[in-house]
Amino acid sequence: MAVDVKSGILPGGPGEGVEVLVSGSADLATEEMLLNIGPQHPSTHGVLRLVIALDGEMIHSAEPVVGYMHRGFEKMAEVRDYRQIIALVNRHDWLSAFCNELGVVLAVEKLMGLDVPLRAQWIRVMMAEWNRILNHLMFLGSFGLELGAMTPMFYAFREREDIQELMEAATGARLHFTYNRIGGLKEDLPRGFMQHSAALVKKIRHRMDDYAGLLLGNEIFKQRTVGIGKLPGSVAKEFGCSGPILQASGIAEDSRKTEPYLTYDQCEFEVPIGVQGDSFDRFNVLFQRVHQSLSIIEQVHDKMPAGPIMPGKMPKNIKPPEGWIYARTENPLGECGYYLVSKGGKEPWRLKMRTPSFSNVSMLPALLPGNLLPDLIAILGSVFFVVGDVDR
Amino acid sequence: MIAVSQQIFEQYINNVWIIFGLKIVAVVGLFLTAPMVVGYVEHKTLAHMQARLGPMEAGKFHGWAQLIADGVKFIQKEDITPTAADKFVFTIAPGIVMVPAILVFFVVPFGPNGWWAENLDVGVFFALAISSISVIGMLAAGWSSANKFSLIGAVRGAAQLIAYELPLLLATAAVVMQAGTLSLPGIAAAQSHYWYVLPQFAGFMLFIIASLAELSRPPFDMPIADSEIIFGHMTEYTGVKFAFFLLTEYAGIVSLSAIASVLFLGGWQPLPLIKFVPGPLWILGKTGILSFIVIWLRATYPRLREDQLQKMAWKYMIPIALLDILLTGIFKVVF
Amino acid sequence: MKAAELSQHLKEATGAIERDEVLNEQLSVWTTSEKWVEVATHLRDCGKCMFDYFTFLSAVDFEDEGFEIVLHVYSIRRQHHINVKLTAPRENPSVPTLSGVWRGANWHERETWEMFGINFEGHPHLVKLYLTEAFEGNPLRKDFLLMTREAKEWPGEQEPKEHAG
Amino acid sequence: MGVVDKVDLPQPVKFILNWGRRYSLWVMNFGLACCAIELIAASTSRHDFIRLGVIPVAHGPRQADLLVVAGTLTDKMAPALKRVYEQMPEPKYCISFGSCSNCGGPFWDSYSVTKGVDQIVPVDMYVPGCPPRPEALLEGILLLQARIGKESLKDYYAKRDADPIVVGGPLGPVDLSNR
Repeated sequence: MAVDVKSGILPGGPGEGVEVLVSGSADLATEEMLLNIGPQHPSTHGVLRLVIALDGEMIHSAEPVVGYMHRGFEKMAEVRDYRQIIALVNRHDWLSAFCNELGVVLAVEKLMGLDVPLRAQWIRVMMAEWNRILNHLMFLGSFGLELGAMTPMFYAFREREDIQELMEAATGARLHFTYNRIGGLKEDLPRGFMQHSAALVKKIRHRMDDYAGLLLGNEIFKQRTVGIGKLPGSVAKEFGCSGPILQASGIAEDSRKTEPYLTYDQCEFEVPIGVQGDSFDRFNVLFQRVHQSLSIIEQVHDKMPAGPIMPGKMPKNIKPPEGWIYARTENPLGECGYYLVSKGGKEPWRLKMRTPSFSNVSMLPALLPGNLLPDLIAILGSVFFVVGDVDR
Repeated sequence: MIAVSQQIFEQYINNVWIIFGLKIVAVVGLFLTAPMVVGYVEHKTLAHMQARLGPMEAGKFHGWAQLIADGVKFIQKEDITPTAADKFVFTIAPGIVMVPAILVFFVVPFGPNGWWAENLDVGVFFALAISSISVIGMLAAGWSSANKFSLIGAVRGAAQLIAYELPLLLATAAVVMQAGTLSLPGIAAAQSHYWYVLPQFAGFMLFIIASLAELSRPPFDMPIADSEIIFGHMTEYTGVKFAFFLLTEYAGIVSLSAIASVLFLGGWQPLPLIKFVPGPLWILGKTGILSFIVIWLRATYPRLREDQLQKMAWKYMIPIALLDILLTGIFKVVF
Repeated sequence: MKAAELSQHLKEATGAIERDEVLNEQLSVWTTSEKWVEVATHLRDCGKCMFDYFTFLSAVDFEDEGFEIVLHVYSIRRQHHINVKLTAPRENPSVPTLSGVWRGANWHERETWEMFGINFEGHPHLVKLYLTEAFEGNPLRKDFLLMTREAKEWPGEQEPKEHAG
Repeated sequence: MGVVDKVDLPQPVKFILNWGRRYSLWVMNFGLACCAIELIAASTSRHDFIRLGVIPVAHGPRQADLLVVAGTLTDKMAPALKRVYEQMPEPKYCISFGSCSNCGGPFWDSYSVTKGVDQIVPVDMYVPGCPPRPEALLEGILLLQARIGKESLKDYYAKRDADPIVVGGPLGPVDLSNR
């Protein structure tokens, strides 16, 4: 008895039809396969989910699903006073806590027209650069781990521990420093800090050779990354990518150079750029940025002035005047901006966070299609992002 | 009294079943202990290369009992079979992987004059053929787990094995031609003047690279690439079954290192000036050094991509292996 | 370009600038919903503006005065910033999408839609970005209450001394 | 696992079984936020909890014995945590690492954060801190190991809800002498 599959009805008299379930298509055409990566997957360092449509091994479309780490920072900033906000914003990009809080205090200080003492500014520069190295080391290590090399990760954390020890000496914390205050800093540097810092610069610079040997000079690493995931500069700009991603695409935009804040205008450094914007360039830019930061820290050591670190006694509840301001800083991962609207109260009316990772990840649907599935890891690892920074 | 016991001993030791039983006990004992040693050495080697200590607490002295603790723990774990899995295949897959790995140890010669479990005339052929059976178990495990990542891992593993079986065999073939025998003790005995690593250096390198790929060790660990596909075909396995997979993986390192040292490093043949060291220690030492290199590579290299690996096998390694055979043939005919 | 020059240029070129303000050396211009896309396109394409870098788009809830939508763009070539603003009513706020002008606007508009309930006409994929489907409400509106806070007052709001006394 | 959870085993057998579980804690790193960084720091060179037999190579939940929830759990992520916990084979332990996973931490008033992972999965140990130092996790692991060394699997399966350990908690210093 032949079954007419198309109609889905077994032959028979009226009312005797038995429905059969038809699954799959009759011919063997290749179908688009949906693959779900995440939210808990070893390669997404954090909780990012990617829904990928595959045609064979080729990525047809990719849609990041974010929000697994959405903690409502912007709403909570509206019910916190300015001191509490410093502690709060530490936590959205947990790898660059100092740079985050720097952005907020710069915004408030600018809105209030405060003059920050010179010594505080120089210390902020130094701490921001140490934090930058701290952040970059994490990604130097984890990118290797994603490509299967486990040793760089351990080396990176060996160096990170050293830097955290240094920063802990001044700030009292390992990860969320909360060292900035509106108008200056919590307290002055401890005795012997500069010598410790200077010795560490030498040590880190020496140890960077390990990474160069393990990854940059490694033939397999090059095979996996060169020419993979090329991002044209125009696309990067359109999506608002910043930091190492934008620089690897050949655009030397760095707000430390173009719109210097603090005392960056008195420091000499270069903005490393890439040639073709592939995974290798992004990694290489990150690597070069560490060297630039080390050189900035050395300059700070030479130029550090004596003096106070606060402009005088500040009130506990700070009430900036009515108005709005957009303050941007060059965070380790890119441009981090705070759009602050004040109505004169002790809490901000609105604190919009413009975080670098959000824009960087929003670029993925444009970058991933056309690449092979195994290269997804190499691309994802080189689009440096922190999930908390994406979701806030 | 002594004479009587000796008599009994001779009577029973000549019994084929007793000998067979003893051989099985010895081989299984080796299968259970050697991977543990390699596993522990891997823990410690990686740790010291990465500026840390590795296991220190289990068994008190430098964590020597870490893998024993792992084993004791695995037998207590809940045995989970996923609902969607094919239960029968899922259960026997670890066995399919493990039995060939044990069988390989039967033909490995550990010294001259009968330090082996079995001297097959086609020992090389047997060893290489049987070790590639385990891929069936791998495919079975990947398919029956009903998990996309497992399946991708299993298929990668199969593709990798097919690509690298050929250079492995061709590299071995050159050695077999030079020695004129397929028997492993025969090949080792043939190297009494010089080790084959000297004339067959290209073959040796091909053999090591191909065995790395066959063992799915870094830089060829795509089938179990943790950052891409979790744990490949082992993703869904728990408890004892997972322990079998792990054990097999490390047994593979030992057996392929042992075969490589028989084929290329002269087996039990000593170096000229230190001949007083007995043969079995030589082969264990050589196996140990090769295993160490396999571990060392894990600390150094990232992994390749699957298509790059295939390209390397078909475009470079197989032609080089064929060339090696050709040169060996010319060498044999001319001299 | 200096802020004043830029705003003068925009007034002449587009004719859609209602008012402008410079605060803390940063320029804001206000426009209307009808001219929103036109102004954005001009900012991107005009040789004097060249705003090629999309920084962010968001909104501020000014309660009775409605929502203020803020677009911030930057020109890497000319190195100047601008805030383009737009006031939307509190009832059924809706503005045209900018995702055709800068592709980066896509996610920012999704976020703004989710957080404020402002509709973006013509947006290609206006679905929730952060929260679960079951979540109700627009968290960043001022009338969205934090229930935990409503249930229990935050003791840290007072000074330690006040709290003790 | 058949027998061990129904019968009260003789002391030497129990000792060996507990010893194995105690020194082989394969950890599933459920890293969510800031605390994940400190968790990684605890596993790498300086703090190196691999010394204690806590092996961070379990990439999937199926091979893991210990779940460390490190970071803020959001309502959107909670089902995934539940699922990962259920995928782990018994006997399993769960550590809540950091203030966010203990109780919501600095995000106590957020509209999207789950205030405490103990609402989702049973927790054996709390490590307080924002984020806790790696040393706190190390002490926690020692305490957990001491507990595992004394427990019997029968009791383990019979009553899940033994009192959780709190690192640095009100119980005062815990006796580690018979480790």
